[in-house]
Amino acid sequence: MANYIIRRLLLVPVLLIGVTLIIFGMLQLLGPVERSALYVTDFPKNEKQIEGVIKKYGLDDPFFVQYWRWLTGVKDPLTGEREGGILFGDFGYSRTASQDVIDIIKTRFPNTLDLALWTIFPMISVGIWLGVKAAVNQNKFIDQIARVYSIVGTSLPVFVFGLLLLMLLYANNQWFLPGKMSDWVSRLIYSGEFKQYTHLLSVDALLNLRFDIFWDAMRHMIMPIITLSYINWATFLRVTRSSMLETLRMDYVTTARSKGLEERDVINKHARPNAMLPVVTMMGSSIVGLLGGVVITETVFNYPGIGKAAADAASQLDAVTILGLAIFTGLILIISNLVVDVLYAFIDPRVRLS
Amino acid sequence: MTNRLLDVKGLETHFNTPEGIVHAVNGVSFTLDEGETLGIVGESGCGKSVTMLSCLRLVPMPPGKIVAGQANYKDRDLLAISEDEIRKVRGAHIGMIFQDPMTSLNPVMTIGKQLTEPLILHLGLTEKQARNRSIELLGIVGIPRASDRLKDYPHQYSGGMRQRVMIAMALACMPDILIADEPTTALDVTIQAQIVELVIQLREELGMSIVWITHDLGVVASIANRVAVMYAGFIIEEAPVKKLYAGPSHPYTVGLLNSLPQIQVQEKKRLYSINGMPPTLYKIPHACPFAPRCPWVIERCWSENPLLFPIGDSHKVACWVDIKTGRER
Amino acid sequence: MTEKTTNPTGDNRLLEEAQSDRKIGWFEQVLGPDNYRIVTGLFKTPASIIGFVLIIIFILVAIFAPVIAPPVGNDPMKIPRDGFSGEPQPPGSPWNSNVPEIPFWYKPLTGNDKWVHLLGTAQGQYDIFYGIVWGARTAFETGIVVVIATVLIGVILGSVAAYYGGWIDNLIMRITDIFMTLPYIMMALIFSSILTPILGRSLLPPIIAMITFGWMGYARVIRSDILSIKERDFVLAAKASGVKNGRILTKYILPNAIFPTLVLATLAIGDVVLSFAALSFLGIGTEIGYADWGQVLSFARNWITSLDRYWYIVVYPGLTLTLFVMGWNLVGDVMRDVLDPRMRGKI
Amino acid sequence: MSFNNGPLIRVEDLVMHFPITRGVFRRQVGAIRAVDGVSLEIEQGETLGLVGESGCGKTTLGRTILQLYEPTSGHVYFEDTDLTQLKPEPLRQKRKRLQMIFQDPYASLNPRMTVREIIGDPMLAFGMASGKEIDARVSELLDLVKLDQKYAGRYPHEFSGGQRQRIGVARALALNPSFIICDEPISALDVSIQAQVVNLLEDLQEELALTYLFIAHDLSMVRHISDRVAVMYLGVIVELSDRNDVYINPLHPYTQALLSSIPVADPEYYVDHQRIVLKGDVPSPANPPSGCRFRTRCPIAGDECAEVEPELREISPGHFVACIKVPGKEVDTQDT
Repeated sequence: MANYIIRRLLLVPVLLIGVTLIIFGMLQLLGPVERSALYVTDFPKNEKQIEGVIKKYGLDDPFFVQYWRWLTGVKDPLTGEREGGILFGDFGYSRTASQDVIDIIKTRFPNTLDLALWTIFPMISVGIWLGVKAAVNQNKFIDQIARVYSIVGTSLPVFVFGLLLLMLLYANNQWFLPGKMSDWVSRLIYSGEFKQYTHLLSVDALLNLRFDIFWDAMRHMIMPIITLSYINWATFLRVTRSSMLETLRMDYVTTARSKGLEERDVINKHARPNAMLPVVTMMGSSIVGLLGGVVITETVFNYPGIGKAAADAASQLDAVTILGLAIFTGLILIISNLVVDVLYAFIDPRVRLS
Repeated sequence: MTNRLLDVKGLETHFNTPEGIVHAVNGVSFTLDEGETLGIVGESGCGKSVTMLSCLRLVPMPPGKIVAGQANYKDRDLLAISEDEIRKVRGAHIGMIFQDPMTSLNPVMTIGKQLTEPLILHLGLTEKQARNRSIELLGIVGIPRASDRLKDYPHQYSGGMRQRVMIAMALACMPDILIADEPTTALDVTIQAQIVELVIQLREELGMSIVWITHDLGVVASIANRVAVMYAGFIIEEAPVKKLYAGPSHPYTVGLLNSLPQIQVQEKKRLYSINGMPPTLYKIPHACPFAPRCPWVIERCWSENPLLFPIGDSHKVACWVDIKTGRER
Repeated sequence: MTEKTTNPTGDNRLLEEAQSDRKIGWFEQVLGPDNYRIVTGLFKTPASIIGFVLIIIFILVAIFAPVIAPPVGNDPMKIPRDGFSGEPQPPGSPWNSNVPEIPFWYKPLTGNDKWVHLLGTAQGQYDIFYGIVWGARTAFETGIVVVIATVLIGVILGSVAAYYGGWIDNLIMRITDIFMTLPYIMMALIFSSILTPILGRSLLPPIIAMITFGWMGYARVIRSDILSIKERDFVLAAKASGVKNGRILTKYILPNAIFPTLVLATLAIGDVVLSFAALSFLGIGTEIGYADWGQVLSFARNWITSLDRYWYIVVYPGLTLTLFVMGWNLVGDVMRDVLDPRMRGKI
Repeated sequence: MSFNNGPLIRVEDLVMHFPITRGVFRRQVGAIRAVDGVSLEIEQGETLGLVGESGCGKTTLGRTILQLYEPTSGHVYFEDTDLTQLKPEPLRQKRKRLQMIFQDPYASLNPRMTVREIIGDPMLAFGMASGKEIDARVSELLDLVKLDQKYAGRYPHEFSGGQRQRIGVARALALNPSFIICDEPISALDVSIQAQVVNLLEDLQEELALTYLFIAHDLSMVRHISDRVAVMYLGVIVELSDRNDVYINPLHPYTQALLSSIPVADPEYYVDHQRIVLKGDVPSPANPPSGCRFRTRCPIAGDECAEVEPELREISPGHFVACIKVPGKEVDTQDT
């Protein structure tokens, strides 16, 4: 197993280099002027300035020279200040948001994480629960319901579903709200009265014992949470169901029954742990899907997370910003995939003990 | 008169498949007495495994369906009692081992856990007692260093060892009956010999009855007291083992025995071979299912399916023809 | 292992008798047993039949778009607009300016001889009905182009990896891993927004972006299928009989390996169209007023606070898109059940 | 045929190791020693039976003889040509003469080809015939394996296991080979079908003067069909002799155990039969025991068995055994 984990860890730098190469390669399609935002904050106005910037930062150097510089940054010979260099956390300057990309990430990512946490855990538990239930009762009522749900769930586009939610739960009666928080909450945060331990609003509200703020956060988050959940539940349910159906046909399930175990134990102790193996494998890719879904969901509900930032930047064709955000997302995904793989190794004794 | 443990009458099992209903077992009756070993022999798809799985209601339903019959264990009909009651019979009174020891053990559960399960369930032992008993059981089936190996997972055992674990598991609660469903088919000859020896030895020590399902006429000859030969979902011949091998009376049994190479014969001799192939089971035959392949076939075979009837002391056969004379019975 | 469905035999004289239960038609002969089982399985369940019906309806709508909604102006793909006012108009409101030719079916069906906005208009008076009907063409166009291109790339890379093995395999599969690490929608969004200034607003940027980030699944599936077929005895048998390598690849390995990929690819059209709509919903791709479902839906983004009044901007195009995707998913869902269990979850 | 004296096939010290890679960088840390120094000869027209348990390397040996695997070392002479030294194209040309019948009749036929294509493809590969000629030859071959000619246009899945195996035989015969390796051709078939296929193979041998290497795990069937029998254990041959010698007078303790383990379809046989039950399992071929490979399970093994690797000695004419505990006229042949 040590070998397995080491091999998996060694893949991380390969993935990182690959991901950054792809992203930087896309950036190369743009002119040097666009790319200057990697290093400068004020956008050059006249020809001369532009040339100066291109020259200073070597924006027409060969690909790999630029790539290296992008990774490590440039030291200004006069001031000694380092500019650029994603390895040092400098993702460039967002001309549409008028701030550093890293600051966008810092303010927006906790919001996305807040959303993701409230989505992932219910998604996994409910999706798996439903999937097992459906498989055990194959072709019975609950299974039919689950199948219909999984088909509708995967067919109804996120943005259509989101708009329908807005139509039903917001436009008419304002039960739930788009955006992130009400004005009075943001004023409270601004005043510093409200301590931000984690920067996740719902968690912080609970930690401050401010249930009114928690309710406000939930009123804003519930629609994106439902939207993100319903489609992922559908996928989870489908994978769990088919994996469970397959497991129930295995010989060792018959063995368990022949020992006189109750059907409940046959399912919970013998079939389900085995059926979970492919589900865990899928978890990695479903986190990738979740973060993709975040882009659209946050846009629909005007929720100020990292996905909305990416969509905004993309619709204004602000390449440097979205690439910075993409690098960051890639990093998160590489880490979460690693976690899932290691988790898998722990669950499956055949991997763990090899 | 010894005690009758199992009395199966008119068992019929179907499978609903997209291609149609498969009549896997078509009215099978047999008995099993205390201390007896019954061999059920037949080619793949003849319904021998389904018969025994049906008795314990372990046939997957759907697509399987037990259509008719009784399976009386002592005084209870296993096909009629409640789900709860049959669970108490499985594992506790009737144990079962299967063909492929690799797929029959749960790959993500330790051997110890799988072994203690029936002990805790049926005998009400505590974890600790069950563990001690498991070590004992592994010792009985000949697994060295049993206490260390409880923590291991099935993939860390060899094929032969896994089958020993299966046997230990099936015998954990000292059942009256052991159903062995082709337990040696997936194993090598020398390992097969180990397992057969082990079962024979355990049978003597524990005095259980055995139903041994196999396609191998050799294995049956070495272990069974009585043999039932199955073909196309019917038992077509049944006799004490010596009688069957000395005087097979159904043309199919005769053909099977003759198509095996004889170990004692030195000169090269052409093998006898049965023509044709077993019928598909999509419809219930109204003729003898073996008629198309039978060298002794007579007119009556095409119109009426012979049922098992006695032809001598505890020897039964389902054939219209007395193959010794070639005349209709 | 389940018991074999065919019973072993040696004598051909009885073949016919034994197989009288099940006649094998030419279709099954051509497809081979596994593939035949898949295809017939598809036509046996009501779910997939509904799916096929939906798909066929959309195909008909796309083909007969000029009859259903006669084009206005030079470019039929541009949604005709009835004036420029911002406020959307509800279904049934009269068509005032720029009235298209009234299709032949309209009068007998409605008894009305004045053309109206059947499904209402979006902001800027874009007619939603036109957007939906002509948008079907956009959907098939993008879906088919992207699927063909991704399959080609995937199959070429996957089979090269499987065939050569070694470091080439390793390189290709690591590249595939890297591409798979990135979230598809986000990358497609980013790439098409980079391509837009270069190529201009059109279908091209999102199509290229979706192709760039959409081929990996096929590469993986075809690779693992080829690898498993390569190990089959009939390939070894061909080798042992001196059949040349090229012929082994084209006649023995590929025909057996490629079918699942092709089927899955066909069914991916639904997903591609969904992603494309998502991109245009986010404002990437075609210019405003192009007949494309995502674009029509994106008009709703500006009326979030009053969606209860302007529900038709969401409901009609949303339903269209959902039914389209559902058609493919219904077929695909049954497909997943019928296909070899190995295939589940691979794409 | 110019070639006339000497054996048809001569295998010399053939070794086939499959590398085991491990660790982060997939270094080779060992090898599965599937075939570990096998020498044997097969005479023209004879059937050599090769028996052993699963994992003993018998299938690998067969495939390595046909150069389907590239041997680690050793030589295979076919009519005095060393197959291991041939370049790909000359080797491909040789394949006409050396053919193979596979174990699994379901996996060994291309499901996307008709029977005609399956049987005809090898002929096409050598440009031996074209169009009509192939059709004629296919019909002839189908006749030979007792399948009706009208099935030439059908696909493999329309046939049962036994029939498929006949198609496999027809394919092997298509190129008029002189040597055929039968790799467990009957073990996937039901008892009543096995005899049909074995009889067919015997008839064909007589009719076409074929030479067989018959691989199986079923000793009784091997003895039935073979002229001589070789017993394999963990990559080496432990006993080789005439078909009856192996059964009547088995010398190697492994052969004895194997023989006593065969199930015999006769209850009388078991009345006074004392089975030799071997202890434990076959060791891993990646890490075989030192000295004699069988010593870990051998009932008569002594300390000395761990030290010397026993060579295959001719104990009596034509009867070879690899066991140092077997007494015999060692002097006779050992130094020649």
